[in-house]
Amino acid sequence: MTISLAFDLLLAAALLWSAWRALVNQDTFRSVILFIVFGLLLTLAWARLAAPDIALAEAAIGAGLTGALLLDAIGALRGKDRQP
Amino acid sequence: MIDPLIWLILLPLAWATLAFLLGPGRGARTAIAGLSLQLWLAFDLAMKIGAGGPALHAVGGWGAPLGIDLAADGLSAVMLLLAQSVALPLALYARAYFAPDKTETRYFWPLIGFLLAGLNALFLSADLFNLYVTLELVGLAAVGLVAAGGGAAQVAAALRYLFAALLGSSMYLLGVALIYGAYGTVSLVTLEPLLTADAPRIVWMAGGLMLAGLLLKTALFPFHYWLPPAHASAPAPVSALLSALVVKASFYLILRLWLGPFAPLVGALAWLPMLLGAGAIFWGSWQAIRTPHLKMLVAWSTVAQLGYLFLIFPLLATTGALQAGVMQAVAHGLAKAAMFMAAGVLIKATGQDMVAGLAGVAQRLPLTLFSFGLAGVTLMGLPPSAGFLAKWLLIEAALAQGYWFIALVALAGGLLAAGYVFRVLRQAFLLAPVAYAIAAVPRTLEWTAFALATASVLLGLRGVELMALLAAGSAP
Amino acid sequence: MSSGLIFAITGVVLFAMGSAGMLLVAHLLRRILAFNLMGSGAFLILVGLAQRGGTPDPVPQAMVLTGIVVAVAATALALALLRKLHTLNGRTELPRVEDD
Amino acid sequence: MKTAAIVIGAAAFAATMIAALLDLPPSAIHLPRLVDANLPVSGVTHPVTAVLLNFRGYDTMLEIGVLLLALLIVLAVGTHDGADAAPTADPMLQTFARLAASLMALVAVYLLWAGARQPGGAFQAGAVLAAAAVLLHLAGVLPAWREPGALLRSGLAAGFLVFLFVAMALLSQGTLLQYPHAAAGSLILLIEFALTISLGLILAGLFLFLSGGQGSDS
Repeated sequence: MTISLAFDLLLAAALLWSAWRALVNQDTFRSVILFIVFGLLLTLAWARLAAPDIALAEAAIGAGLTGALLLDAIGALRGKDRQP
Repeated sequence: MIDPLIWLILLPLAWATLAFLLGPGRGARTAIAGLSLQLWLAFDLAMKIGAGGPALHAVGGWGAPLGIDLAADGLSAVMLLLAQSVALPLALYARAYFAPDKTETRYFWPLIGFLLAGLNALFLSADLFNLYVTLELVGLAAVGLVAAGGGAAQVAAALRYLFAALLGSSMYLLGVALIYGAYGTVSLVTLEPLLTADAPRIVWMAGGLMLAGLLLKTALFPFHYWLPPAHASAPAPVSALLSALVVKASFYLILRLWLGPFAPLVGALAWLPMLLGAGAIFWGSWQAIRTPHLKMLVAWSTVAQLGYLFLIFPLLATTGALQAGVMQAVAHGLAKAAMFMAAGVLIKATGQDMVAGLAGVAQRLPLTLFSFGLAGVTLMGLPPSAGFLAKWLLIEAALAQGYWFIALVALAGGLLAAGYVFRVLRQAFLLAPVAYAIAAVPRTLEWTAFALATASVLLGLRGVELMALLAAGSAP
Repeated sequence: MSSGLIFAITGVVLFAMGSAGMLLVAHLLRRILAFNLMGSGAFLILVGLAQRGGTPDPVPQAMVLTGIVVAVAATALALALLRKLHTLNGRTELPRVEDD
Repeated sequence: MKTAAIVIGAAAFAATMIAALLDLPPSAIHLPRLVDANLPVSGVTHPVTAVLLNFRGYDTMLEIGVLLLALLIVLAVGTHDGADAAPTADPMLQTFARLAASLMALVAVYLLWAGARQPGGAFQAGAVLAAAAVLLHLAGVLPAWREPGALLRSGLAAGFLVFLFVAMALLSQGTLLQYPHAAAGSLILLIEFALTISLGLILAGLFLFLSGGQGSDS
């Protein structure tokens, strides 16, 4: 009981930390990496919530595909970045 | 036996997909055929509701709270009628407006189909989460229509619109999540008896979040910042659709929730939307009077006209107030679609979109200027237009309850509307030589705009029937 | 305290962070991240709050699956517009609103 | 100034809401019981799949519509200015990617099949298929997509169309998406099969069209 509670709290803290870092980081590439880490942590949270279906979807779509889309976009945006 | 309620959702989905399968730029005829059928279905549904009262359809045969219910009452029937009667002439207009094989039209028809399906599904849904999905369907389709084939300014406007829409729907979604947490259901019908004035605090927060999110999506002042660029930079047929119908969808949902499950909570809150509405009327009209661009003027007029919809909230104890609000939604829907269509003709004919550039245009495009003027009559609220009827009902309800200042706001708004409508007309009727070469425009463009403008005026004479339909559904 | 409640509270903080990000962050790519954080927060609240008693509830779980697909659709759309904007004028931020 | 106001506002919002969450009484309606009671007649034995494709199947139908719509807009917005420099990778990597992609296709089939009884189903299977396509693209086996041809368009729309057709066909009995008892299981499997293909194509398309439209135009 206490161990699972501690795990939940730790996971919650890790979720919030990665989300926070993804938002405030000035380097978009690091932001996206942190966001993917956030997605993977979220997968764990769904598993803890007895929602394996969502965990699977989150890993594949939330972290995986969204992450790939974001990274690809960074590649395109970096291609010819102009400072405003 | 054909159930119009379901086919109003399935039909646009079907022709949207078909148009996509046919390939880029195709599908106009399919769309027009589909929309004609939909208009007939909407009339059929209105007749059925007028005769037999509200209709309910339990999707999958499960029924709430396990399944999703579709429900249609007088209010939904009126909104469905409005949506189909604006969409059909607009489709004819759009087909003539877009040059074939332009990039902006490659996926125009499927997008229109999904937008219409989303609107119809929204007007018929009685399930909070299902409503979220329909909101996203409408929102994303609208953003796509603004962005398609555009330049940098248009894409920037679409992005601003997208983020406003997503912020709004996320707030709505959180509200739904909290409601499910509090009551264990998202069905409007099941919620209604459960949600009482001594609801837990979280339910109040849920209501606040949903209201704020939907106000943002309706672009009520001061949440209107995204609307003028989006509605002004989109192609004319898209602007017409957005101003006439899309912003009304979230207004409809506010009204539905306000009168439905959240009725026990909203008592003291009613002045907030009214004050914001008054702010919208003054600020929107003022901006419309100042802006040098024609389509920007029409877009700011939408910001102002949306304000009227929210003047009714403190008055909802009398049935006249609801009638006034719905009448205003219908009148503005028809008139604003016509006005954007006429503006589209003027821009296409003169090749520019400054109000100052319209000098003398009336001699060359009398029908279009006449349509613009007729739509203006409705926006100003002159008799016998539907806009007049809406203002009349509003003022009557306000005076009956002693709120004379609401009546004053409505009257002042009419004068301000005259200010920006006559700005355009005066310029166009100047006996000056036309500054720009007038290009020939297809007759369809002029006549479809004229038809909608005429409808917005003549509807004032048939308002009784519309009010009877609205009343037919209000008793569950 | 059940897992459900812990993650519902986490969801509230995520939603608040995400909405502040939507309003404050100028770079559009990170604004898209903020939108996704808002969504994830709402999903955690939806499932977490419904399961605060400890029993799994398949209804909000199915809703979240729907929500995740809608979120990825919106994200892809936002990225498409952002990339288009960048090809057109090289910017990754929106111009300031001039309320003319 | 504005920043401080928004940050303080967000913090106050979170604090108020957490306080309100902590003293929320149990909900009046307990849907899991209803789901369990109706599970035997739903055609599947996994509760989440039953909700997703039967009890709230209408949501799912509209949601596939949203996804297809997003793809349409990506196509409608897409620029076609960049030359697609097909990424080249060494043959070892390509062989490996092919192998991994075939394995992922197998996983997708398994997920689809398992969905009726345990976690899994069309969404997860479709996502895995899409991931396989993205992998093949990154390894240089599969080029990015441009304007979709008739065949690809049909594939993209198939899942939604099958869903729509089933809905229309069942309307002859009077109710939208009410599966007849005996056929519920097989109808759901049919829809899920079509959905898997389309979801895989659409999700892959979101990546491959974006990538092909604008990606490598340096």
